[in-house]
Amino acid sequence: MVTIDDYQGQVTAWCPGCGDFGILQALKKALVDLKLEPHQVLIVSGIGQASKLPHYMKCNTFNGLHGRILPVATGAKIANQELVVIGVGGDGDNYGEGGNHFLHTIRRNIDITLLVHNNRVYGLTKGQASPTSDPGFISKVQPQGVISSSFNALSLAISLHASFVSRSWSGDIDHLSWLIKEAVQHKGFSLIDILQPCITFNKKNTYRWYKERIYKLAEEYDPANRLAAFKKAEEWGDKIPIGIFYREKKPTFADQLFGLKKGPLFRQRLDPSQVMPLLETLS
Amino acid sequence: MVTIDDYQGQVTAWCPGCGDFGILQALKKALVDLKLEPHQVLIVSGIGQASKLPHYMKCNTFNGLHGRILPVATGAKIANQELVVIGVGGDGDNYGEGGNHFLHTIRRNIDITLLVHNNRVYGLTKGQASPTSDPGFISKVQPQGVISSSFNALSLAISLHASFVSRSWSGDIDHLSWLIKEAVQHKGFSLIDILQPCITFNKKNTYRWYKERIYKLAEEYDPANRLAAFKKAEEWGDKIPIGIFYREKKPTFADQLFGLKKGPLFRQRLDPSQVMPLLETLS
Amino acid sequence: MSVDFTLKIGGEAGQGMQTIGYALSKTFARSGFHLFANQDYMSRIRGGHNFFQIRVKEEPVYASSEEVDILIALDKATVEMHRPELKEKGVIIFDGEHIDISGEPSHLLSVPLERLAREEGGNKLFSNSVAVGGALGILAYQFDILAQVLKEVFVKRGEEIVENNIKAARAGYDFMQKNYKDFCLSPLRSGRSDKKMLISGNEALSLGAMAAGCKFMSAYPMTPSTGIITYLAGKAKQCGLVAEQAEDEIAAINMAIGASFAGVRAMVATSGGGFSLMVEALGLAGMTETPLVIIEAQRSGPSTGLPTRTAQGDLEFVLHASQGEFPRAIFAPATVEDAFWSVVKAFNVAEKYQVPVIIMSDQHLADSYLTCKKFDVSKVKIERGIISDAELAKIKDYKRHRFTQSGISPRALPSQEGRIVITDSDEHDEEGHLSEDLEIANKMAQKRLKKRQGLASEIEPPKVYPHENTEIVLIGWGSTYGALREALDVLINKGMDVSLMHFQEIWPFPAQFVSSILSKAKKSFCVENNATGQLAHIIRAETGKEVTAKILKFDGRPFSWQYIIRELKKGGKRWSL
Amino acid sequence: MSVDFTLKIGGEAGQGMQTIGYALSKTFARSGFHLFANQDYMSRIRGGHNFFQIRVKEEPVYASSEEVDILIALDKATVEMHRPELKEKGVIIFDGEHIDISGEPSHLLSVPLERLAREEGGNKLFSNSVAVGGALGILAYQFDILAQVLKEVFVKRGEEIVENNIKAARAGYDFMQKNYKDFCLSPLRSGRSDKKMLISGNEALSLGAMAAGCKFMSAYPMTPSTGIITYLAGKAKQCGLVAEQAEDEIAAINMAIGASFAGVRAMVATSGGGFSLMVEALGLAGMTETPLVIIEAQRSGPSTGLPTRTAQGDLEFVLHASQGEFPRAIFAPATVEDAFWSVVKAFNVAEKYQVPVIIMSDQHLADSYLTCKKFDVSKVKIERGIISDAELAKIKDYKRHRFTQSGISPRALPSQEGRIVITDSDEHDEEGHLSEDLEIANKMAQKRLKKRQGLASEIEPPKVYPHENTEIVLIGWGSTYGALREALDVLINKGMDVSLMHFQEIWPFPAQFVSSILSKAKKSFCVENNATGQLAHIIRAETGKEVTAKILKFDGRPFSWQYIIRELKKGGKRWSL
Ligand SMILES: Cc1ncc(C[n+]2csc(CCOP(=O)(O)OP(=O)(O)O)c2C)c(N)n1
Ligand SMILES: Cc1ncc(C[n+]2csc(CCOP(=O)(O)OP(=O)(O)O)c2C)c(N)n1
Ligand code: SF4
Ligand code: SF4
Ligand SMILES: [Mg+2]
Ligand SMILES: [Mg+2]
Repeated sequence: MVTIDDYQGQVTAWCPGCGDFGILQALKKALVDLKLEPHQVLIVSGIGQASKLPHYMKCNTFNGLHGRILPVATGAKIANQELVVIGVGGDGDNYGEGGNHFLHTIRRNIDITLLVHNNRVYGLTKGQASPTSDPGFISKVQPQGVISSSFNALSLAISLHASFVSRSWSGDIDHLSWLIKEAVQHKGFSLIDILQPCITFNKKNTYRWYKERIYKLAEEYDPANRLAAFKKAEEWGDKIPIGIFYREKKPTFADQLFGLKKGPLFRQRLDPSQVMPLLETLS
Repeated sequence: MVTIDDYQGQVTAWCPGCGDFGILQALKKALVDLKLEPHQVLIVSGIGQASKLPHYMKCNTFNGLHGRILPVATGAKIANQELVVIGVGGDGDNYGEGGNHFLHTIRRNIDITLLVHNNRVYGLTKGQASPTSDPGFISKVQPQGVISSSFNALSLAISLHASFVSRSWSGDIDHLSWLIKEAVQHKGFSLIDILQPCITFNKKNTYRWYKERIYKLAEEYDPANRLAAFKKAEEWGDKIPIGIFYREKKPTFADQLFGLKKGPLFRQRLDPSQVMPLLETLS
Repeated sequence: MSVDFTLKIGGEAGQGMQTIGYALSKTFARSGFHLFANQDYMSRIRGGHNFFQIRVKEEPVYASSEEVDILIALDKATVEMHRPELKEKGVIIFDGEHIDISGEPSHLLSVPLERLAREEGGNKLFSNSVAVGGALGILAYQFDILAQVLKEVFVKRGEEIVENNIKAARAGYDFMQKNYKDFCLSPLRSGRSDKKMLISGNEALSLGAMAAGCKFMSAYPMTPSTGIITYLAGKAKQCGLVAEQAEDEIAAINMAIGASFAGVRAMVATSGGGFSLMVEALGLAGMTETPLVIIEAQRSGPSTGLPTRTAQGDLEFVLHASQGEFPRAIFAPATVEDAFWSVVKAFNVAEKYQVPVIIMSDQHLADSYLTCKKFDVSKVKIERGIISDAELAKIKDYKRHRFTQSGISPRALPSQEGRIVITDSDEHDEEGHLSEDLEIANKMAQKRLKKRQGLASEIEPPKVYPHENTEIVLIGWGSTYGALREALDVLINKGMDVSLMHFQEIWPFPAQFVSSILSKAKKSFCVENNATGQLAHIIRAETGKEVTAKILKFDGRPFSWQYIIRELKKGGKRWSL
Repeated sequence: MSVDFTLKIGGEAGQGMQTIGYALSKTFARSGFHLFANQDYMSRIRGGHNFFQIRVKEEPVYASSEEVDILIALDKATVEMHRPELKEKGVIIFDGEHIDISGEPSHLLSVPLERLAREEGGNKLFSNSVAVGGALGILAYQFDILAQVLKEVFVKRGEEIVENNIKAARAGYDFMQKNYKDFCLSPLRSGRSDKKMLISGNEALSLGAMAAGCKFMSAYPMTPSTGIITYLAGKAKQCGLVAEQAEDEIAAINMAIGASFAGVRAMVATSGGGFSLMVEALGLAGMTETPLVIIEAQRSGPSTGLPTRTAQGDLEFVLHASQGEFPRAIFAPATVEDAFWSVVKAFNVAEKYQVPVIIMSDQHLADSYLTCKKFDVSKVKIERGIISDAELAKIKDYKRHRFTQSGISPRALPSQEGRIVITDSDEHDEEGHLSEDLEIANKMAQKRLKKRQGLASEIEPPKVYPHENTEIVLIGWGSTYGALREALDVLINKGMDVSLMHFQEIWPFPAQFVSSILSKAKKSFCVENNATGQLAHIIRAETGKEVTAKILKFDGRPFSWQYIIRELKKGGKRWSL
């Protein structure tokens, strides 16, 4: 039986008190609850504080480039559908540098779970605004305060027909680990935008700030209604909802791919003679 | 008085009958109607059939890289706010290769008008699916048909709080040129997604196909309601609405930038002695 | 005299030159001739001026010629542009009812292409089939073979189209035989060569990938590399592979890296602009030691440049691309046959050394067709360099990036029970965890760079033809081989003491070999499709030796052997402005 | 004996070493000393091990030393790691109430840092000010200067913080004087140097850009270049410029190109990974002939590598980056003073020749502080190369890319009445319209490449110090200057016949000059912060000459002069594994 200890990783390099710890804990818990062994799981991360996470776990890890989590995860999942592939990274990683992949991975509905540690700031590079920083957020590079509007990943994902759109936060490990389990079990692309205090660089969106605002979507809330989901996703300010905003069953990318009909790619025997009939047609 | 002739450009290299011609005509008409002289206008384009457009006009032109229309346009507009800056390119340019810039330029609400020639295919590279191709669209690279969901630029833009979100089509020059005028006059980022038949590579979304489906948003339609706009933007199929889906007045990027308070950047005298007091602080 | 003639079909984009040029090529190929066909097309879909040029020869042929025997002019511009290329006895086939040509009429063969097309096929679209039939008519060659080829080429479009094309071609054939009997070249008899394939560079690269067991390919469309994903996507179902069009080139290469990490052979193909966007992830492959094959199909730059034209302008870029230092291999196939085998080898080298391998193609190679013997697929060996389950079971403490003598660490795949595989774009320890330790950083960098030695031992030195120890050495790389080879044969025939040193594998650089060849020659000329002489620059950096002169061309068009000889006579140039 | 001592502050990230290290540096700088301070930090925000090292000298100083006089250990790890660097008479200042140090106690100066901090400042956060005060105490140096500096450094955080810092520092100072009188080094008197600035590489680069009139800068944060956008953004309002954080590096460079096209001086700054993403648009600048300044701050690669450490691993990459061929210039400032002037020159060269100019910085240059004379801003000349309205009025038929003798075409800005400005990433005609014409393509490529000549004439050959014609030549480029210069002085003092040839401008390569220097020397050693010897490779490619040996270092840490001398004694290495 797999236990939390099986997922014990390296010594962390995060600031003591950082929200990242909660996410790490919730992820381990979810995987153990799902009875997944470390070798069955692949975490793909980028570069940033969040993206260091897989080193603090113990499972297959591809810690790639800043912003390129999703394409690596996509390639890995296509090659080996048997792996549970989880993307992990920051708001800069996924919504800044990696914005284009975010759009198009949603369109593919490939069976990957994406955890975005949304601390609304660039942590590792020391505190610049991120796409999710609030207008007015002041940093050394934004001394007059952010003047662009804030990136709402949830409404954007809903607008793109994402099949699983959710939010949690690092301060509620039970909720987050429940959500991760739902997301991993969902067949298709699952987004979990995780609100996370950065105690060092985001003095606005603190633990307390979130604590005062966050509430769970009501039991009655119906995550099957896209328009309602869009509306809900727009809610932000004094009250911040968490939970599954939208969920839809639809075929995944790999389900449909002709090229996978012969079975998982990585299990296929490589057979040069395959090309003989093709060469024939050239004569 | 500026006339259409002042905008006479090079010989076109488009396929006879292509929807691009209608867009070219509408754009020229709009600029003339707006009494803009060629030297007041800068068109920034990318690479693709659509992006060849500025050569068939006659005005300041930066024909840059595939996918990079918006950042070039952004830089140019920041440097010289007096220019009317118009981005022109294809659906591949703007929603494929350039997807990330699309997101973040909307967030900036910089005063640029973007014309997307949305032929729902990669024209110049000979017919591959684009992000806006319908699921099931068959091409040589997608012989099993597209399996990703189609990119709806309008709902995405609305989800990102774009301040001017609209659609027209190449088959209605009056509507399109009216819309371009509205967009250029709008202060902030304006998106015009222009449905355009590609007679060579998109045998599905033909002139006739559009003609049968397209209708104009009703007079009563209120473009100030975001939620309604989102709903409207989702309408697609037997009926396809065109017009201004969403419009909102809000400060533009340049309006707010501290760095522009001293006036347009390109008019400023370059003064090395500016740094003297700064050097002083280093002693 | 043995057969050697050139047929050129010119017209606007959209007139179907590619299709009929291919059909005609196939007809000759099937008839036992050697053949080289190249294409010149604009970056547009309709209009403008394109051509398809076929050189047919009894003896092996390597490149096109500047002189044309039969010019099929589908529009007037073709006549204007290419008339000067016509041989003394050359003929122009054109539609006199639509094109008005002045000048010496003796070689002007007016054929009512459109009329015959309408009469026989019911549509003027069949004009070019009429023209093709006409061309065959003037050669008095067997019509049956063409008919069969047309059938194969058009079969997907339905029986009627097939029939009409054949009828149209027949009409052209008959018209020619009837009206221009005197102009007929000496009737062509079948060539003597045994059965050949007719294959383009892009097809050969794609087939090489499939033969090597490439299971994942991702790309963003970009001329002249698009043909590769097109080919592979077409076979995906049949052969069980995935060819994915990515949202951009950055995604394409990162997907391929992900797929490779997860255990399949993966490849990307692009051109210079797309490769530019892949540069960061090239370093990722280097750092994470993930095998990867990249096809970089060069076109004329800088920037968007001439998107549909050929060049060899990216060599030094590819060699040094990405920040920091890590080993890589660079191949530059010289012919379509080479193209096939280079991909096969690239996958083996990539997996054996866990490095990126880059294959430099170009528009000229990608789009040209050549006849060649069927590839002997039984010779394809697949060496994966992945440790077996049995070996893995013996390792107690599996570490993906273990320090080893060769620099090659044991590569296991994720998902094997009891082992986990970790890697990182940051500098990392043997396990793959990120590390900032000075000692580890030093050792890990050395471990990676050590692989250069093994890699170097894999490299074939440049081929020297016909033999070493000549007074003059021509030097080339990649797709210029054909023109160089043709030039060489002419020069040798003229009694010159000259040889060709041609690179098909460029990096790690075979410095010693090259140095020794150059030491023996009195004069050396580096022939490159670029403006600065990049291979010459690398040769000097690696051997200290400077070539006597460079013969360069950078207008987007390939070399002809005639051009090379002309420039050689001028003494080449040290290109300086 | 004249003053030359080294003070090192070590501790965890987040302990404020940067701030107090800077305050201490400023104190010495203001006291008339020369000073060099460098930083070593990890890619994390809290914890781990960082240090800030200051070398103070009466004579000019160029680099840090391996030997430490005063080690301020804010944690135990610092003691463990850096004790071996301590000089015989060196001392360690540490908090004995919290850190337990064993071993020879004679140089262990335990100070109750935390307790004093709490007592005097009310918070243990002031511990490091106590330590700094203590360091000054042991030097028996004037406390007032430090007090003044602390005031300036903390003024933005409010009066109370200022006061508490000063009190804490005072307590440390007094404690030291009282308890460790005997350990006090010979009391420090003020240096003799006139007033100096204390400035870091990033500050110098930023100020250079501002002096040159850079009005637009865009970047995506990336160590070690982030300091530049941070600095400029801080001055945006005051100086009327825009510093925009882009969504990614591709956007950053394309924005800068757009801004430059529209008429302002524009710049980007990044590190290798970000530069990789900018490569495609580098070619765009080359093709559209849009002036652009790029600061490439190198860090240890490949890929993400060691994100906060130094390297010189990107030179050949930057030199050949982007498909196709176009002229560019590459500078590599050797010192902070150089950094300032290199940016000023870069803008002039970029605009005069309408090319991209790349400045190679690195973490060592970016983050190190050096004392130097105030820059004489009156010497800044701005040459824009934009044609004036008057000139423009004289041109009837304005063509942005007109063929000219020099290759430089008239650059007008969009928005001038009666003229339009057109350019294209495709090959284009003189007007700027896309063209596929063979002749035009050829001429336009030549026109662009012609600019190399003019560019070459702008390049300063490498500085040779102290004079030419020595038996041994050391060769270096960029930020290694300091260590090389210090090593050289030592070697010369020892009577060696040695000189230093140091590149601050690398491309176009001053081949003739370099060749002549190398011809005269018996032995040459190329010293580079990379694993393959990239400058040495370029030297050979450009001159055919091979250096005798390379002295390389690629563990992310800068050279020390001691390291260079040690390696030189070993004869350098032809680095092969
Ligand atoms: C191509 C590239 N650009 C920039 C960087 C520098 N960089 C490292 S982490 C980071 C942002 C971190 O922010 P985020 O992704 O939100 O993660 P966090 O540290 O906040 O968890 C940046 C810009 C990089 N590594 N690669
Ligand atoms: C970096 C890069 N990748 C790929 C290309 C090749 N390319 C040229 S145009 C084009 C797509 C054209 O489609 P779209 O933008 O929709 O324009 P259209 O031709 O349909 O008007 C592509 C992929 C390129 N020029 N640059
Ligand atoms: S900087 Fe912020 S996000 Fe990073 S570890 Fe510290 S608290 Fe967490
Ligand atoms: S290919 Fe399509 S989009 Fe391009 S010019 Fe032709 S019809 Fe228009
Ligand atoms: Mg973040
Ligand atoms: Mg399109």
